[in-house]
Amino acid sequence: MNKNLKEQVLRSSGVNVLKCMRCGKCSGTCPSYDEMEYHPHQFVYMVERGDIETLMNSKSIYKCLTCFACVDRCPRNVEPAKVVEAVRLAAVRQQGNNHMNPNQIPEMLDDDLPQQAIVTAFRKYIK
Amino acid sequence: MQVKENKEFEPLIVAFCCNWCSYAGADLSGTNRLNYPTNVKIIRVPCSCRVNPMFILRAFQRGADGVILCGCHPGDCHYTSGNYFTRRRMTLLFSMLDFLGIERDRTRVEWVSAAEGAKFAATMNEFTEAVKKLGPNRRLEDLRCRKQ
Amino acid sequence: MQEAMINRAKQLLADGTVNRVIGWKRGEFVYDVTPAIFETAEEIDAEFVYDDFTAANVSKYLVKESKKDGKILAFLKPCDTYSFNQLTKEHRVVRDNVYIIGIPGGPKLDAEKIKAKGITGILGAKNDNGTLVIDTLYGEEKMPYYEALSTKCESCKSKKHVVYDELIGEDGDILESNRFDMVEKLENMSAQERYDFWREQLSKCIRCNACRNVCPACTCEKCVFDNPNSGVENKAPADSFEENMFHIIRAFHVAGRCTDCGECSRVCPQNIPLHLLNRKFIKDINSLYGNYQAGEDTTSRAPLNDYKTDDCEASIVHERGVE
Amino acid sequence: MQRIGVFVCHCGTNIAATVDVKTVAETLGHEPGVVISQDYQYMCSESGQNLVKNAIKEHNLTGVVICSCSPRMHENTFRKAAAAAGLNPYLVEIANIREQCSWIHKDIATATDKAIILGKAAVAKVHLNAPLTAGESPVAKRALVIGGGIAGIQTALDIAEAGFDVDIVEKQPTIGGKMAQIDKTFPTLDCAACILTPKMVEASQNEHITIHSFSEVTDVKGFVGNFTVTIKKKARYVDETKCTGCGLCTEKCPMKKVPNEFNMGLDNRTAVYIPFAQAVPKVATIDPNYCMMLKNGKCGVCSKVCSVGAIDYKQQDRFIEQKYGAIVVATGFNPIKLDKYDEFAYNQCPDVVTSLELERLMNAAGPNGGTLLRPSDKTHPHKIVFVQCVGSRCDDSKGKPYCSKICCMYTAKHAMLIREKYPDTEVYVFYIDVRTPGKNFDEFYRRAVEQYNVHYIKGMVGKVTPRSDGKIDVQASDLLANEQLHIDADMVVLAAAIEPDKTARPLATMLTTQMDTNDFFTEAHPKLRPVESATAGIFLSGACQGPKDIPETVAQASAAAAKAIGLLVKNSITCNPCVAHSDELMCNGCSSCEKVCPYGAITYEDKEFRMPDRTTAIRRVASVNPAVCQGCGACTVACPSGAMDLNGFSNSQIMAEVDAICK
Repeated sequence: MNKNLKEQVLRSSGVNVLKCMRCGKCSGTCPSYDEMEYHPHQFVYMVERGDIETLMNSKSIYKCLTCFACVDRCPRNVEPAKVVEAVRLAAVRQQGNNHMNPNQIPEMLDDDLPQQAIVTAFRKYIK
Repeated sequence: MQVKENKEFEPLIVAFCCNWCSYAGADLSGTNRLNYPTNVKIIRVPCSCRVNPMFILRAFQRGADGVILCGCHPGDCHYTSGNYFTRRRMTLLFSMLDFLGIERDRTRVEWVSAAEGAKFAATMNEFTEAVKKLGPNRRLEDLRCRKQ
Repeated sequence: MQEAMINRAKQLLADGTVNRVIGWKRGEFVYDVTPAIFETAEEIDAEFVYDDFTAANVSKYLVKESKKDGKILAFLKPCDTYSFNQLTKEHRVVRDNVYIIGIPGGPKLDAEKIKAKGITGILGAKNDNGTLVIDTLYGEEKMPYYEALSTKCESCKSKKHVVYDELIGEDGDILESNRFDMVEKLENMSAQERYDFWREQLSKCIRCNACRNVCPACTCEKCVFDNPNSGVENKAPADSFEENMFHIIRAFHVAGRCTDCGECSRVCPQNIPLHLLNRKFIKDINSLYGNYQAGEDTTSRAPLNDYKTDDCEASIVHERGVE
Repeated sequence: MQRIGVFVCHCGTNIAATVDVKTVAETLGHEPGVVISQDYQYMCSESGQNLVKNAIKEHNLTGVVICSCSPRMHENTFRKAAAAAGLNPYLVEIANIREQCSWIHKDIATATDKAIILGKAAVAKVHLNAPLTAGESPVAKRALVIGGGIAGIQTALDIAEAGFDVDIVEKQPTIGGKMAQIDKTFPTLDCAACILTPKMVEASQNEHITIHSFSEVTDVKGFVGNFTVTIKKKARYVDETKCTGCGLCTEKCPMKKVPNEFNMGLDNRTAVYIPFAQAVPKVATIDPNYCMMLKNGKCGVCSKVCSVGAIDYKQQDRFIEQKYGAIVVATGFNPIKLDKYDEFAYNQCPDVVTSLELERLMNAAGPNGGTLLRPSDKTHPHKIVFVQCVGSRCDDSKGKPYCSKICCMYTAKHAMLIREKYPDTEVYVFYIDVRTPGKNFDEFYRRAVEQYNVHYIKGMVGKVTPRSDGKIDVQASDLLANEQLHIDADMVVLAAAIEPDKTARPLATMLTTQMDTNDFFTEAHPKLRPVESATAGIFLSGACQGPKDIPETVAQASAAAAKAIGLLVKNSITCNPCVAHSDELMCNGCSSCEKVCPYGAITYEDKEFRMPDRTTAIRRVASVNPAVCQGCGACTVACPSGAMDLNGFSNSQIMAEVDAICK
């Protein structure tokens, strides 16, 4: 468990993970659930336990669409998406391999993809 | 040469609390162990409407740095209407003190219910901070009553 | 006017409607006009005065006088009728024991203001189209009329009599007055400026109690400042705070009851503008709780003995205006 | 010369851990007038009280200061102890050094300083305390029960049983409340109507009970033992005394499309109606929002068919005033509105229902005659999903912060009943926790799982989507299997949170009782006085005080009744002696005090006085009726001369406290 990382994630997300009552509504509502190795409720719980590195190394952080369905529906206002974003941010701030590099992009493009999505993807997936 | 100890100014705050809501609210913040500064000293009154403007002036005269009056929320007065009278009296009194150039932040009315222990503590923290910023009450203090 | 008043007073004494008359008589100087009680036509003929120096409000005297045997005749100026009505409302005067004749009021002259011009030995004064012509021991003097007006008359609120049994002269109207201008000016100053203003004014107080003694709203059986159990008793100011305390408490005590008759400032030997404190309360009451004129009637609830469930919170003081 | 005793309590370590009690006792011992100052482990214990009693006798004390917990806790205890030792109980003052000192401060030095100052303030006050004698006031031998659900009925029956008259005020046309709408009760599965309706009938036939149905309390004046209550009897346009409840009008009424609130709007009723067959009183009521005669003067069928001439279109609201000694609040609960929870599609799909709607759907007297059918197409549902904690246990911004307590059990009941009656129906229950504390409760839940094969899934439904084929897609998480599920359900049942009735808040204002932030009435003490409000003479029964199931409600109803009876049997009660009094010599007779008195306790009289100059004068002076005055003190501030003062909280006492604190 990495205390500094936990501290950083809590601070940058502004989320109080202790408010979670573990109902799993976030995971019940998540549209990317099946894509994810760790699901929204697990994000919250693992951050509470300080198990951040596992999350940072998981592809799950890039699967969150930031649709905020979990934020909207969480009965306790825990805001799991913000936790996911914070973990992603922690990963971005680290040095190391990018999650995606520009060379990979052309093959992912198709005519239907809005430009906005490409820009967003870059912002989100730069590492 | 003697170096004076640079002590932080600790204001003296007098809080009048009505027996039914705010005093119980203060008790609740105690029960829940919600901290607020020792600067706050509570005087119990049956209803906020028992507080005569003279008591407030008296406190300032004797060197209080801030006076806060807490009562039931409007509509919830144990005696039906007491806090409505309080509201008018204190509005006019505070307005007059302001008119005389007394710092506004030394006086306050706050409605705290018996269930609002957290609000009581938060209010007292905030009020103490505000009074601390103003520094000691000089404009209303009677120098003969100055602490030794 | 004085003539008509004397004649009517003598008539009412003669037909037994009243057995006393409260009016005014001259003091040592012409401009020293003080309230007086007359019991006979002779006394009236000899001493009764009503002129431009007759400013005193006689309502307060009626608290005691109206409780004596028989009816008393009182001449009330418009502003005095408000005080009388307020006293009736508070059960302080017995309305039935007073026969009220409404008389036209001011503007009255302030001898102090004339003397301030270096004019002494005053024997009389007359308004001649905006110029005050003053007859003195040393000959005739002149000064602008408006500069000699009593402060309380400068911003007259009403020429209407709110209570009377009969009138001498015409009844007037409630006026648009600028009486809150100075209050507003102070409100727009910074807190430090206001503090300095009042420090300077109130530090002049010598605690002569004239303001209290003349105030028609201050009719308590025992004044809190004289009551050793009240916790605020004091006879003389011993500390800067006490002047504050005395005047704040006094203003608060009459808040919602003060008719703004201006007597407090008129009688203050130190010329402290005490009426501004009362007007501040009146202005606040008007703006926060709706217009209210104490003494206008005898039935309405005083603003401090009343409430609305949606009254503003006291924090309004913190939210508005200049810090 | 005053002889004051100071007693400082350790309260175990509650006080002693943060306040140096020895120093407090020693310092206060030097205060003027203090002749004895001691500290003790537990002042409120018998030996602690004996310490006080002995000191009073030994030192002939004239005043006692106890530095301990809040006066709201033990002021009475110490007053009684003082009285037992022969000291007037009102010569005791409490300095609150626990709730308002040791519990909120951490630093021993500053906490001790504060405790000393609080103690000094109490000593300064007690110097000026005067012995007070409590007066007595009579008790009206009649109780009012507000709310006619099972709580109100039980309370009324128990009070009537003791021989006191009791009135029930119910805002609906019939008593019975929520329990009348329920089909079966857990954990015994007996029929709710079978146990409730006999009680309703008993209430209507009891000579001591008067039922004011279709009525509301509009005004409450007075105080314990002596309340004056105004009850509005709303116009029902039917003469209650004539109507026989034959129901002919309801059959003939042409306006048949009125949503039936008794069946949660799942079917319709007529404009003139009797809520249900066992209604008490069984009297028709005309709904003015739908009655064509009342709306535009065209119809009058009910009046024509009524053989006893009970219909009265001109009926007006009536107001009755009645005196009561005690008032019991039993205003109950409602399920919350689900408009906020779009994800459950409650407003989009008729087959998504609340649990209370399901009760009606399954009830033999319900819209489908007891056959469970989907509201949309009246087909038999084969797959039903129950969602728990809808709006309960939420952050304040999202719903109710509390557990609604009854949902776990009624859901188990529903699941079981459905599986019992329709074994071909699959039942899924999504739960966060299953909470079953209660006699035979967990056994009941286990039966649902083990015997009836109800699928309990730990997880929460995230989204409910009605599909065009009539099925409902339920997307949920299964936390134990760590997967997301999609269930194509036929019906979804939402366990909506319960909240206090909306009428409770204005009622609390009228009664001057306190409520918590959720609008549940606050009890006088959460553990020791659970059925009394902090306002004397007002008692709490049922779910108005917090979520409760039927057995708990009935238990509390009887407890509230016992408390009310305890009050009603007294011929008089001791008044609070801390009342206002006027110094006649200083009174101006100005009527300011009378204007602000909320109880009308102040009157004026003309009295003859000998004046200092040896004359006599008649003066108008105020006098306070001590039996009516409740001691708020509003008059003391309104009084310009300071003639009005308050016993126990006099001007000089409060100023002495101010001085002691500011010194």
